[in-house]
Amino acid sequence: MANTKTDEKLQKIAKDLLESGEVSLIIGYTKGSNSQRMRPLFVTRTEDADKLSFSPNAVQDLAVFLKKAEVKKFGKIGIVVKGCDEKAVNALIQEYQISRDNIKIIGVECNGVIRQNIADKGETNVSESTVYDKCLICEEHIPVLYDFLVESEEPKLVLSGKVKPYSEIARLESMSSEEKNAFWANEFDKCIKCYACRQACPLCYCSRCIVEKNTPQWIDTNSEETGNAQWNLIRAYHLSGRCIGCGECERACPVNIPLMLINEKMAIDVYNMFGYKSGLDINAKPVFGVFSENDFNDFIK
Amino acid sequence: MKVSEKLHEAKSGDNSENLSAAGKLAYYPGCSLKGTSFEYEVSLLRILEALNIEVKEIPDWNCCGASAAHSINHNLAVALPARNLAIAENGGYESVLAPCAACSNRLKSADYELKTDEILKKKITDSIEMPYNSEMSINNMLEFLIGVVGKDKIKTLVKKPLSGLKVASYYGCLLVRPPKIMQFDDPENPVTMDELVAITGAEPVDYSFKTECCGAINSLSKPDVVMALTGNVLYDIKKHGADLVVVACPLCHSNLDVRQREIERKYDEKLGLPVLFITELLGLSFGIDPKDLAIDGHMVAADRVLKKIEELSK
Amino acid sequence: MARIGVFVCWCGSNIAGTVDVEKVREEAAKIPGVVSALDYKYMCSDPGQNSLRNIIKEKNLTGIVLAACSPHMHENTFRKAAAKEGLNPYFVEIANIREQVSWVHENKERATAKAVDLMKMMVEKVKRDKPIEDVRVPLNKKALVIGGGIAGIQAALDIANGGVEVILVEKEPSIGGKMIQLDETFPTLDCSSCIMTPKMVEANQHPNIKLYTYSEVEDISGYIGNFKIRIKKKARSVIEKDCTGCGECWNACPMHKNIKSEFNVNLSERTAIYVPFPQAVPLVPVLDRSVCLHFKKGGKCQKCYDACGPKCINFDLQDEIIEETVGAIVASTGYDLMDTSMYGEYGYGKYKDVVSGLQFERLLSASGPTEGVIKRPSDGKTPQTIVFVQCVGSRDPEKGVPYCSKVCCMYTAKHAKLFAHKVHGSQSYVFYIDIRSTSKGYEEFVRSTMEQDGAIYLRGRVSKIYEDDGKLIVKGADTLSGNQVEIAADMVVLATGVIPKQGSDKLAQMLGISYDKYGFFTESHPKLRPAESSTAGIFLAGMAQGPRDIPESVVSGSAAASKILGLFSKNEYEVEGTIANVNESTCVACFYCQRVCAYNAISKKEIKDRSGKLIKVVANVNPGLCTGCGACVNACFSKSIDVKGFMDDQIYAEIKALAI
Amino acid sequence: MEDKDLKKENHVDVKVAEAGSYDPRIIAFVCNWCTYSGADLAGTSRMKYSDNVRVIKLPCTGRIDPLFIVEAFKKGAKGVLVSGCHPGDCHYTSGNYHSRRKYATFRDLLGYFGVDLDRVEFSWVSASEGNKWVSVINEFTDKIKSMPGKSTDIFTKK
Repeated sequence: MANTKTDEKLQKIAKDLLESGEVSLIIGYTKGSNSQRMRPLFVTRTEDADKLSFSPNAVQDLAVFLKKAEVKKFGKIGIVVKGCDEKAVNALIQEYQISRDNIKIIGVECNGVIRQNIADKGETNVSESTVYDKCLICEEHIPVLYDFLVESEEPKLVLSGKVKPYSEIARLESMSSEEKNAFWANEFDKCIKCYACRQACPLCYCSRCIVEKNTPQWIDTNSEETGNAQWNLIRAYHLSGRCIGCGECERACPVNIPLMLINEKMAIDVYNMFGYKSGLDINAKPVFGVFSENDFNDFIK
Repeated sequence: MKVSEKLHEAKSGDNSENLSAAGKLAYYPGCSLKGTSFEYEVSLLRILEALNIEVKEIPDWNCCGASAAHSINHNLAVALPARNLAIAENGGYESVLAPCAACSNRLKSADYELKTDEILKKKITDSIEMPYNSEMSINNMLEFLIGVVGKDKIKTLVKKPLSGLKVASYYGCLLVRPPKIMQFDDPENPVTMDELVAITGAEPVDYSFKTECCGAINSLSKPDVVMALTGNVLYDIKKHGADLVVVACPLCHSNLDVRQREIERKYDEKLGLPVLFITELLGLSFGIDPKDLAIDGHMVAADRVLKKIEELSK
Repeated sequence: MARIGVFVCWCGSNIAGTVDVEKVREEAAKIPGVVSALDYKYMCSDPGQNSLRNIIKEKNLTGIVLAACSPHMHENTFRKAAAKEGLNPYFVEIANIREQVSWVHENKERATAKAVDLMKMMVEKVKRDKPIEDVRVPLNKKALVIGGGIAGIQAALDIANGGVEVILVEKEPSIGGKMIQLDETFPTLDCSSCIMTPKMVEANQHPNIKLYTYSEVEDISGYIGNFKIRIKKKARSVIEKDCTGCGECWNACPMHKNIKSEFNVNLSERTAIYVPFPQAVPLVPVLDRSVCLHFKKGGKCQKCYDACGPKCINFDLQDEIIEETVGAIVASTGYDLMDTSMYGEYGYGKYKDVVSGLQFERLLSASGPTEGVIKRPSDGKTPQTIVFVQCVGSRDPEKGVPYCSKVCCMYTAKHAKLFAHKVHGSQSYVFYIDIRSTSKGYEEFVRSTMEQDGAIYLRGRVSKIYEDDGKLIVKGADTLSGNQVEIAADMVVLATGVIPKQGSDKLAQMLGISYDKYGFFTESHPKLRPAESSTAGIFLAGMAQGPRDIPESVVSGSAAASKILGLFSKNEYEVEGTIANVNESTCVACFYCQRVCAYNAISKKEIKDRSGKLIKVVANVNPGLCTGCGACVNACFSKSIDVKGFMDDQIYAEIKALAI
Repeated sequence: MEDKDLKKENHVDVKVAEAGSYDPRIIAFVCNWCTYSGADLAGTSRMKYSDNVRVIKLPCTGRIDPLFIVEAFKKGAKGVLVSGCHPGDCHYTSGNYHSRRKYATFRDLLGYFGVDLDRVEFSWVSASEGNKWVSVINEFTDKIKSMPGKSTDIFTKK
């Protein structure tokens, strides 16, 4: 397939960056084995920059690679990010996992990415019924922070309001404790403790995960009902106020647990209680690194 | 509880830009500007024309509730202005101009209460049968001129500087108080009107009773009190050598202007201070014909002042 | 293998009356690892303690649990006893079966069951106890005092007289603080400079005090016993050691208009090269480069240089950085007076004759701009009527601050008194809310201002001040008579409230000490540790802590000094060993621990290989600062930090012991 | 005063009826400086309260990890209490503020997962509030006892 203007711009930026030695690695997308898929590409040589591409099939959050030792060793890195993914970069900077000086952010304007399961079936249209829920609530079609910006050639996403993003959350909230319990017990029952959710998350960067700590073993490792619930609880808790909503955990889950219903619910709660949204400002203090004397107090006797 | 709604922050409009975008500025005249203070509206519309700013009168507007409602029925006092605001907001306007100090005070107070009290908001929006989200900026005349139009823009239109004229600004109570709600200028020592006076080329006169009560609400019930209070203001202005007074409030205007003859008789001391609206003064400095500004509509004739302006400009 | 001893105390019938102590003992004996279980009437008695010690020896115990009274009662007693037998004192755990069982429950069976549970929890905890050594921190016996007002000077002198070296840092060109600006001091009316200048001179000449004026503390790191400080000595443009303070330079300076004197609170003007006041210590001028012609006009003017005999003016002097290491710090940065611009109705800044209390102080002072003759700023006339307004900013939550500034009632009374003494036949009026005059001789002082000096006190607020025919008309309420009053005054003095020195919050952040919402430094405990900050080794003095008068400032300076001398009387500082500990192999350096640490106890540590190449960055706990609160443990996602004495696996074991 | 007396009486009733009835385990995680001392004060004042509670002492509310709550449920507790110093009183200046923020969020998450939030209680009890400790424990115990059916959660085996 021919290069689009977007692709050309990306390739030019990448070439310049590599040639000038400003970065020694660029993480981006390239066309996948079939036309409806994009896969990650690691470019270290200028001649490979021509393979870079971007399309509404560029679903993956590439920021996840920034936590890998194999990537870190390159030092100065360039990365191609959509608005949602870029927030992960910001959060990583906020949490000292990468330094702003060591990263060149190549932001791409994105008007939504097509849900992979329907793209695989041949869907090519970007519309409110084909994109992920996260795209419907996206406020960062243009990344909040970038060194280079590649504008989109795609039309703006039109929202009629007919498709309600994350509508399940409201339904769950209205349930009784028993019903919620049953809903999640049923979901977590499927969990096979493969930890793909963790591996796919750009912000799960601990070198030893809490679940791997065995003195004491707070979270049961075998895949049974109570341990599964604990794992999913602690994963969500550790991401509360941090999750940037890229949705990679849910996409990675082989048994389709609706993890974004948890992440998104926590994002809403944290915003309502503390007015904080994750990943918008590299200079902001993370919400659980600070407190206010006037914090929400109603639940305490 | 819609997620998308929750996560979308209210986007605050920057009103200093895009003035030319017609239809963004709603205009709430209130009763005074259509009646006893018609000079205010006439002069206002003339200077807006000169400034090339279009405002749209809020369709089917109703009483702001100033004179009586707020002392009788709290819900009514909020609902009346809320209805006007809701019409404007739902009509897509981003800001409201309420030239009358009492109107702007009522609109802002209602907006403030609706912003801070969810339960009241529910009650009121139910009763006016319209949603209201407190997303507009509400401006009194001075806020509008300084904040929305901007001093620089006004300066460019001053064709006939009023240099040599000494002008006292009288703020009264409602423009800047209560400070928590008005959020505008220093409540005890306001200066914005003086700044506007300075732009016209006239000399602002400092005096001691800028924010002292004119007696306003007692106008009909206790005229003696009003005369004493308004008298204090007028004689202090006179003592500081002003040629005229400017105001931005119809009620201030009527007390200072209409009662002036009575006060002169009661205290047996001449005043002869024409009382103009700030819009009229600006209009004069723009070189607009006094007649077009309805300056002949006041009780204390401004002839002497107009003559002085003519002489000074020669 | 754990060898635990359990000792169940009867506490006479206090425990044994409600708890079946024998049953508790029997249950203890069944727990794996418990090699000895005993009950005894009074474990805390000498025979009780002796049997405990004997069994530790006899059974070679690795840990003991006492099922007894609250750990707040006797934990230390038993720890000491255990330590005498060579057992680490932290291997002693207490199951609180008195205050939290026998005294609060009635059903013996159920109380016994609860006591057994608590005992089991502690057995599981003690099994996992790790030896804890108290931390000993070496002390650099040198102190830093920040701020050279009366509190700081007093602290510095006391420390220095105790034989310890002190570094005294002052931001202004001279030490003396606010006190040296005052005229006479209440309630004795002794002249402030007469009692202050000798102290300033003494501080300057003391062999143990190193004085840095016109200097600021730029950075502080480290912890108790070992604070590294960087002081920026701003370029004075005058070589201090050569200057004789003769004054030729400032007499020659052509810039003597429109530079307001800070010392005289804008009531007079000063030159570009100047000493703030004639008794300045050190008596060495400062060249204010922001207004000096030499610096503004490209080096042409050098009149001061020409006039200087010893040629000690050097325009090329640069800021100097001084690095020091100290063991303890006194923060005594003092206060500012509140800006009164929010009181538009009082016209401060608009009417020249509305002045602040500190300005009036300068008008009273013999060394002030009017040489002690009270003259009003507008026309230089001596006022006959002065209105004093108290609580301008203080006790006003709407516009100012809710707290009382404490000194205004007294200094206003002093002002009214001195006014009566200096201008015979004059009249003063004082508007007040309440009169607060609670120290020795204070109430009598205020009384005499009213009764002998004829000041008229009006209980009420002033609503407006305006000018009319050269008079200031003060409108206010006299709430005692219920009347509105209007006073035509020649001058108005506003008793402006006290706020922390500007920038004190930044200093507090640098020091890692806590401060309240106004910016006043917070005591470690408001009653029992009033001289200590929340951070070990940093002490507080003077108005930086909150409003207080001169005697209180002096006391607090001395208190801080005595704390430091006490600290320095030993060679090492001992910290409880129950502090946080980082697992460096799993730490990923997200530094949430650092964000939540209230004590600045966590820093970054670089781990390098032998060739010096950086391998990783990890969190590092400073044992001198850590208090063992454990907030960091909670903040750590990977549980790579733990706090000794309350380790994660111990708590897990405690919960597990309660499993049903 | 009358109110308190009434409560006492009620409490005695519960005790009389307790044989064979629902006897839930309650675990309280408390800070050393305020709540633990407050509980001690209740003891030295010989106040009486429900004996279902087991107290685990920690240095500060800042140290009380949400994991403890889950673990307590796993080990069969029917109610969990977290208690520490009132805002502004923290012995370590801000531990309780940090934990308040975390618990506000964690609590939401628990509720969302179907844990009846009546089973997790948070309180500020100072060292001088022996009486508050007593009422917090009694009221919480009564509440837990009144809801035997609602005590399931996804952290314990069914």
